[in-house]
Amino acid sequence: MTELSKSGAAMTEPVKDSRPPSAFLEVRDLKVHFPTDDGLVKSVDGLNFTLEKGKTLGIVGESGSGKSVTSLGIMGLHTAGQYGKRKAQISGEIWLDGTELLSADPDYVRKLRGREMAMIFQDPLSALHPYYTIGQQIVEAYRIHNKVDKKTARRRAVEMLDRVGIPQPDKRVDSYPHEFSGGMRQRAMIAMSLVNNPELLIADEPTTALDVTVQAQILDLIRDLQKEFGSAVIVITHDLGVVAELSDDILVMYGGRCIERGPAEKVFYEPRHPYTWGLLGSMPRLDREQTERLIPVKGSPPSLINIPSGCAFNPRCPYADVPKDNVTRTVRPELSEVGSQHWAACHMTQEQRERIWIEEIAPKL
Amino acid sequence: MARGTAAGPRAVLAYLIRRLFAAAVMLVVIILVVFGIFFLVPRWAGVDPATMFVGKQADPAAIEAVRQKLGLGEPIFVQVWEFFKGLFVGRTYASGGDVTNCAAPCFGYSFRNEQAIWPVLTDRFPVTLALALGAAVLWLIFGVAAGVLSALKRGSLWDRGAMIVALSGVSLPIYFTGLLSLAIFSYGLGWLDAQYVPFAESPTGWFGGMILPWVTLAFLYAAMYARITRATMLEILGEDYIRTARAKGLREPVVIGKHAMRSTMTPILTMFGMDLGALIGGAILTETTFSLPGLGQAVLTAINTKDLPIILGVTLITSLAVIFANLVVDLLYAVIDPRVRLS
Amino acid sequence: MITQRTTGRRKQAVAAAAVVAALLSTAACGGGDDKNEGGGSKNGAAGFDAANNKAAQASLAKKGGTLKFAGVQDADSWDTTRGYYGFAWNFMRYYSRTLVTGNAEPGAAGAKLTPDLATSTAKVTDDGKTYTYTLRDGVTWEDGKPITSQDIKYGIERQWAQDVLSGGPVYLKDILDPKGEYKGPYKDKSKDKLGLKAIETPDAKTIIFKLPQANSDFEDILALASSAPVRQDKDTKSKYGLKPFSSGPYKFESYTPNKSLVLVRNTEWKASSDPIRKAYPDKITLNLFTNANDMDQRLINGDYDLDINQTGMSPQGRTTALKKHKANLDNPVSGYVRYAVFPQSVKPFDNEHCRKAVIYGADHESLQTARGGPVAGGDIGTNMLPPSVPGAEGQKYDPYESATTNKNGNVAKAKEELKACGKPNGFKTTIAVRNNKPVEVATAESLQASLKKVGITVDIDQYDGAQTSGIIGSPANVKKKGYGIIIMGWGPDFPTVQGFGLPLWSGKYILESGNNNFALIDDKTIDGLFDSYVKELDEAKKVELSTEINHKVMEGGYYLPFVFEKFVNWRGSNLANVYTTDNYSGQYDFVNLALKK
Amino acid sequence: MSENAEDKAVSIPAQSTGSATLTKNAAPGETLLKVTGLQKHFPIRKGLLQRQVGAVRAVDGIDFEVKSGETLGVVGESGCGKSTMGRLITRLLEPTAGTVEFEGRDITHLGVGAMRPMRRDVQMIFQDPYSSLNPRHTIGTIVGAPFKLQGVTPEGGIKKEVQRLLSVVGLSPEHYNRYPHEFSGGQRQRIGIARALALNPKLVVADEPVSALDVSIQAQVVNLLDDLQQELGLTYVIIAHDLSVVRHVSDRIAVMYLGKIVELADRDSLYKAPMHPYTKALMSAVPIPDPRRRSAKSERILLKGDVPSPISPPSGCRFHTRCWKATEICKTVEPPLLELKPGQQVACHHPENAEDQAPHDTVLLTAARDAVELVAVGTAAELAEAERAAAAATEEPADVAKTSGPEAGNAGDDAAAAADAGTEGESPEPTEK
Repeated sequence: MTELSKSGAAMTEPVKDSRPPSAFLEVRDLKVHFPTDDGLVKSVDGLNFTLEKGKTLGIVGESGSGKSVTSLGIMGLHTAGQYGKRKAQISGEIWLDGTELLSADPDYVRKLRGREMAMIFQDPLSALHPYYTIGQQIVEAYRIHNKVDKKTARRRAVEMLDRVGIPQPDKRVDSYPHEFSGGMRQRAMIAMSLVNNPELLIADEPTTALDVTVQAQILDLIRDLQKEFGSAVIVITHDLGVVAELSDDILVMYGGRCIERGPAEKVFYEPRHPYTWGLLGSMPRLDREQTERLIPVKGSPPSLINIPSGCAFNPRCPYADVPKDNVTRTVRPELSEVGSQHWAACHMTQEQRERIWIEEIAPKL
Repeated sequence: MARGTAAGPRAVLAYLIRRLFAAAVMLVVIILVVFGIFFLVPRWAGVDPATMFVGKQADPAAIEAVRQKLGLGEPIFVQVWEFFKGLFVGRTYASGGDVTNCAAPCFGYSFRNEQAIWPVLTDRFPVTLALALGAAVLWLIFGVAAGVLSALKRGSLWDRGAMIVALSGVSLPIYFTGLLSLAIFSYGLGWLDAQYVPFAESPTGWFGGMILPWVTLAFLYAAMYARITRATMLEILGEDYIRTARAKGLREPVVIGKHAMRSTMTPILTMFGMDLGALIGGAILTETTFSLPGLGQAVLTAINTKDLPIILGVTLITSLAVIFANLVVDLLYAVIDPRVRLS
Repeated sequence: MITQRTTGRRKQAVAAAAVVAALLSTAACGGGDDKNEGGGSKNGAAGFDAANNKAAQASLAKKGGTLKFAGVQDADSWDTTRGYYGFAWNFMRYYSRTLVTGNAEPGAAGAKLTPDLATSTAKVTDDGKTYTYTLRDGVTWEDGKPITSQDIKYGIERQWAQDVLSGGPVYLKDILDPKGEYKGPYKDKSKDKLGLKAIETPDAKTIIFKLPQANSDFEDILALASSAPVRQDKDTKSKYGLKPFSSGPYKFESYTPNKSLVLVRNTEWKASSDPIRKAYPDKITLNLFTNANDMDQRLINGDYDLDINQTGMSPQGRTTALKKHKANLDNPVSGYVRYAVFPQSVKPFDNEHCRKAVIYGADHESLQTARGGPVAGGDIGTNMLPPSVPGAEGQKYDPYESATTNKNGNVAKAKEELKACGKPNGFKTTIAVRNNKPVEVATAESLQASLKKVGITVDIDQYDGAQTSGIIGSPANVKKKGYGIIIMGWGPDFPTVQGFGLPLWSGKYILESGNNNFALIDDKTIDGLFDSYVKELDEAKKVELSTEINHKVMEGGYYLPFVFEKFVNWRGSNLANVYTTDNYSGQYDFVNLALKK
Repeated sequence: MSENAEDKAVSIPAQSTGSATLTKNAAPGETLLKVTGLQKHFPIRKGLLQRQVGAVRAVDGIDFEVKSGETLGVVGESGCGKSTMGRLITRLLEPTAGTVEFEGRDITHLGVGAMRPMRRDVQMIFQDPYSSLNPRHTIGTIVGAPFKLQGVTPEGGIKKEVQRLLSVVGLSPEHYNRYPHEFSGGQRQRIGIARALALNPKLVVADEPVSALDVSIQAQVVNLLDDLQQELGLTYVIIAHDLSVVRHVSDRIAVMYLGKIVELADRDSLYKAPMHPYTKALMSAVPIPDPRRRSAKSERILLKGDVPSPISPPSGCRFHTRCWKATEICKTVEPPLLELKPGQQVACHHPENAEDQAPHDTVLLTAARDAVELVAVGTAAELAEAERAAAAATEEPADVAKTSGPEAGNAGDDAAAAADAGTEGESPEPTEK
C-alpha cells in the first residue's frame, strides 16, 4: 500500500470554529438544496450521523428520500462539475478524519476523492467510461494520486482485478466494460474504487442492477474487502435485506431527513418510527412463514419541493392522529433517543410506539 | 451491433475490402446517374446534346463530327463501357483525322477546352482539398470549442451570444456571408486580400488568400458543430461515468477534456462523415464567391457550358474523396468507440 | 459575335448585391483615397466617356509593365479558326496577324481596313472576283521563320475542317467554296495540303483569292481573326487553341482554360514589319473569375486593369462605379440591337398589321428601363441597324416614332392596326425568352404589361438559354410551341449590313436548325438588295444600300427594336492610350493598350 | 387499507351475476393454458449476406400448464428466457417450435386476425410503468384503447366503463382526463393493470410488475393483484426475478435456467425443500432482512461466475458448469423434468431433498469442487471480530477463497467465455434486469 501523508494536509486547512469531530466521519446538519424552475428541491434537509473506521452504515430509503444526494454531498460531487447558474446549495459540516470538507479548498477535497474516499455506483455499465478499457480506467484512478509510471500502475490494476475475483486479470485488464458481464463490471468498479485503499467507501445501490446470485457474490466481496482494508463503509440501498446483511448501523431516510437511526438489530427488532414499520411490512420475506397480505404504506413518497408541514410522513402515517393537537401536521419532530445509540423522529410517545409495535405491527410480520 | 474481442488486422482488412467493394458499386451507380442526366435527359426533352457543343454557325458536318467524337451515337451502355475502359487503360478520341490520346486514368476529354480531364482534376483538386480541409480544421476547432464553452457556461451571456451567432451561421447562405466578408474585410477595410495565389508562388500569399474562404466555409459548419457539441456535451456531462471520473479525483479539465470530450466526439464524427458530401457543395459555392480555381469553379463553368466530361470527372473525383473520407471517418469511429466493431 | 457573360450564377450574386452595395458605399466613403477623381491627371482617370470613340491619355503610354485583364468568361477558343467571341478576336490581335485588319484608331476610323501582313489593301479586279495581296518583308513567326502566303492559305483552309475545328465563322468557306467541294486540309490528298482551288499562292509573298461570285465585304471578312495564318507543322488541330503559334508581338507563355492566360513578348516580332501594333506592355495576363461582383470590385480596387469580356459591369459594380468612380467609366454603344421578333409562321403574325399592333402597343420607354435605362441599357431602338454599321441612321430613322410620339405606346394606333389585322379584340400569343438572361425576362414582362392594354394577352415561356439554337433555331419547333414573339439580340460579326443583317433577313438563311432568321423573312426585294450590295464595290453606294435594306426590314414590321445597346465599361486608372473602336463593336481596342508612365 | 375498502365497494359486473363468472372463466382447476415443447431461437446473422451463424436459444423446450384461477410464478436470472416465455404465451412473439394451447385450442400459429378474439382473453402487464404508457394520451384513452381495438362497446359506454376500471384499481374516476406524467410510478402501474383488465381477460401475464417500484409501493400493487384475482377469478402468470415477491403471489412456481424449466413445484414445497441445486443456490443468495441471522452463523451457497451464453449452452444439464453436485452424467445426459414428489417436478440427476436419480455416478467433476463457496454472513466488523476470536482455527473461509481462486481452472475459462457472450443473450429480452 502506497502511503501518502493523508492527514498531513489537514493542518493547512482552515478549521471551523466548531467542536472537533468525535468520529472518523461525522456529518452535521447537512443540507443539500437544488434551485429549480418549480422551486427549491430540499433533497437533504438537516442530516446528522457518525461512522467509525471498519464499521458499516446502511442508509435506507425510497427513491427521492435523499440517500444518494447525501453520498454525493460527502464526496463533494455536487460542487465539482457544477456548470451554469443553478448550483446546488450545500450547508452543514462534513468532518472526515479531522478535516471539515465543505469549507475546505475544493482542490483539496478533489485530492481526497478517490484516495481517502471512494464510491461504487449502482449501474456499473453506465458508471464506467465505455471508450476506455477497464485497465486504463483503473490505472488512471491510481495515477491521479500516486506518482508512478504506467507499468507499475498497470501491475497494480491487475493485482486489484485479481483481488476482486476477476479471472485472468492480466488479460481482462485490456477489455472494455461492454465486454464484461454485469457482475464482472461491478467487480471492476469495486477494484477501481479500492485501488488507492480509501478509508471511506460509499456504495450507492451496489447490487440493484445485478441478479440475485451475482448480488450475493458482490455483497460477499464488499464485506471481505472491508474486513481486509478496515475501511468505513456507507451502503446506500432500498433493499432491507442488503442492509441487514452488511450494516452495523442503519439510517432510515424519508423526505430528505433521517427518521430513524440506530444499530441494525435495534432498527429491525425495535423500530420506533411508523415509516420503518411500513417498510418492514411492505416486504415479502423468504425467511418467514407465508403471510396472507402485505402491509403497504399508503400513498406515495412526498414531493421534495413541497414537503408536508410537520412530520413529512404524516399524510401516509396511519398513526398521525395519535399525538394530540394535530402536532404531527404542524411541528416537525426532531430525532430523540429511544434507546442506546438509537434515535427516532416521531411525535408519539415512547410508550405509544412500543405498544403499537408490540401489539399491532410485530405479530403481522 | 456485434460484440466480441478487439478486431484484428484481418478483420480490418476484410472490412476495408468490403467497404472498397461497396464504394466501387457506388461509383458505378454515380457514373450511370450522371450519364443519364447529361445524355439521356436532353434526348428525352428533344434536344440533341451535340448541338450544344458546336458554335453559332451550326454546320451539320460539325454536329455529326461532335456526335461521333463524343460517342453520342453509341448506345448508352457502350458509352459507359468506353468510359470505364478509359479509366483503366486509357482511350483514344479520333475524328476527322484528329487523334487525341487520353492516357489512363482517362476521366474523359473536354471538347470545350480540348483537354483531358485528369490534368484538370489534378490541377484543381488540391485547391478544393485545401479549402475543404482548412475549413474543416477551423470549424472543428472553433465549433467544438465554442460548443464546449457554451455547455460549461450554460445560460451565461457567452452561451446565449454564441448560440445566436451559431443560429445565424446555420441560417445564412455561404454566398451571403462570403460576399459580406469580402465587402468588409477585403474591399472595405482592406485587411485581407482574398485573392488566390498558388502555394508554390507564395505560401504566405496563398495563406492570406485562403483565410476568408476558409472562415466563410467554416462559419456555416462551425455554427452547426457548436450547437451539436453543446447539446452533446450537456448530455454527456450528465452521464454516470463523468460522475465516476470526478469521484476518482480527476481535475475538472481532465474530466472535460478527456472523458467528456471523447464521448462528445462520437456524434460529431458521425455528423462530420455525413457533412463531407455537403462540404463539396459548400466548397463549390465558396470557390465561386471567392473565384478560387478549384473543382467547384471548374464544375460550375462546365455546367454553364454543358461540358459533360468535366462534370463527370469532378463528380467522380469528389465522390471518391467523399467515400474515402467516410472510410477514414468510420475507421476513426471504431478507434474512438471500441463498441463499434468493423462489420 | 456571341456574348455569354450574363449567366445563371449572376442571379445568386445579384440577390446579395443590395446589402453588399450598401456596405461598400459606406466603406468607400471612409477611404478618402481620391485617386479616381479628377480627369486627365497622370495618376487619375481620364474622365467619364473620355475613351469613348477617342483616345484617352495616349501621351502617358509607356513601354513595359504587365497589363492585367480580368474576366468571368474564357474565350470559346483561342484558336483563330475556332473563336467566335468578339473579345477573343480583339485579343487575338496580340498574337495573330491577318492580311488586312481594322485601323488601330478610335471610333468609326477603327473599322476602316488597313494592311497588316499585306503591303497594301487588295488589288481587286473590276468584276470584284479576284483579290491579290503581296506580303510585307520581315513578317515572322515566333520561331523567326518568315510568314508565307502558304501559311495564310493553310490558316484559311482550316475553316473547311469543321468536323475537327468547329465553332468559328465560316464566311470564307461559303464564299470561296459555296458547293463544298473542298474537304479541308486534314482530308486533303495533295502533298502540301493546299488543295483549295480558290486560293492561289504563286510564290511565298503573293496570295490570290478567286471568288466564284463577287462579295463586296470580302476584305472585311479577310480582316477577321479566322483568316489568320497557321503554320502547318505547328498545327495541333483541335488542341491548337491551347497554344496558338504566334505571328504577332506576343506569344503564349501559359494557358489553363477557365483559369488563366499569360502572354509574353514574341522577340522575333519586328516593329518595323508592323504598322499597327505598338506592343507597349511586356506581359499580358488574364485571370478568370466566377464571381462577377468580385471581379468588378477588383477592377475598382485597381488589382486589374480591364475586363476582357467587355460586356459592361455587373449591376452592383456599375452602381458603385457610377457613384464613386465615374471618371473611370465609358458608355459606348455596343453594336448590339436588342429586339423582339415576330415569326411569320405563328398566327396571327403572318399579318403585318398584327405585327405593327405590337410595335405600336409596346411602351418603348419601359422596355428601355427594363434593359437598364439610357446609360446601362442604351438609347431606345428605332430601327434594326446598329449605329456602328455604315449606313445606319440611329434614332434619326424612326418609322414608328418609338423614341418620340409613341415612346410610351400608342393604344389608338395599335387598336387601328388590330382592326386592320381582323383582330379588333386582340389575340393571345407567347413570348419566348432565355431563362438565363434576367434582363430579357424583365423586358418580356414589361412587354406583356403594355400589350395587355391593347388587348393582346401574352404568356411568357422561359426556355433553357444554353440551348437557344436547338429551341428557337428550329422554325418547326417555334411554330409548334406557338412562339409569336421571340426576344433576342444581335451584333455584327464585322461592321457591315451583310455582317449584321444577312443571317437575320435573307430568305436564303432560313435554316431548319441553327436558324437566325426568326421572322422567316423571305422577301424578294430584300434579297435583291443584298445581292446588289455584295456586288457593289463603291463604298458610298454600299452605304445607301445598307440604309435601304434597313428601311425595308422596318417597313415589314418584323421587328420591335428595344435599344441600341450601350454598356458601362470600366477603364483602369493605370491605363493609357485607351479608346473604343467600331471594329469590335464599341469594345476598347486591346492591341495598343498601354500602362501609364 | 383504504384502497381495499374502496375496491370492495365497487360492484364488478363479472361477479355481480354470480354464476356468470363461472360460465365465462374455465372452472377453477381446469387447465387454461398448456405449453408443450415451447422454443424460441433468435437467429444471429452476420456478414454481407446476413447468413445465420447461430441462434440465441432464449427458450429451449419447456412444458407447463396453468390452471384456471391459479397463479404461476416464473423466476430466474437475466437471460434465462422468462420474459421471452411471457411474450410467447401471449403470442407477442412467434414460437420457433412447440405448441401453446389456450382453453384447449392451439394458438401457436394463429394469424393476427384469428388472434384478435384471443387477445381479449390474454392480457399483459409490463415492467416499466413509465415507458409502457403513451405520454401523449390521456388515461381515458389509454385504458379505453382495448375497447376500440376490439370494437367492443361496453354497457353504459366506454367512458363509464373506464372510470369503473380506474376505481377498481384504486384510482379516482376523475383521473380520466389526466396524462401519465401526472402520476407516480405506482399509480402508473395501476393504470397498466386497469388497461389489462378492460376486456375482462381470463389470463393475465405480468412481466416484472413491481420491480420498478419502491418498496412501499410494491406492496400496494402486489396486494392489488391479489385482490383482483380473488374478485375476478383471474389466472396469473407472474414473471419476476425477486424470489420473495414470487413466493408471495404464486401458487406454483417455475424456476428457469438458460431457457429451461429446472424445477416446477407448489410454492411451499419449493421453498421448504427445493430439489434442484440451482433453486437452492438461488434461494440461498437472497439477502434476508434480519440482522440476527448473520450472528447465527448461517452460511450461504455462493455460485461462481456468470450464467453461460444461451448461444451455446452447456451440454447435458445446463447447470453442470456451476453445480457442486455435477458428475459425468450431468455433462452428457440432459435430465428430464420428472415429478419426484406430488406437485414437485425437477430436472436433475442428483436432486436435493429427494432420491438420487443417478446413484451409480458418484465421481464429482473437477469443476464441481470449486463451483461453489460457502460463506458466512455478517458485517465486516463482526466477521473480523469472529476471526480474531478463532485465530487458531484450522478452517478459515477466507483462505479457501484465496487458494482456490474464484474462477480457477476450466470453469474459469468457461465463465470468462460466457462473460464475453453473456449479454448477447440479453438482447432479445431488453426489459429484463
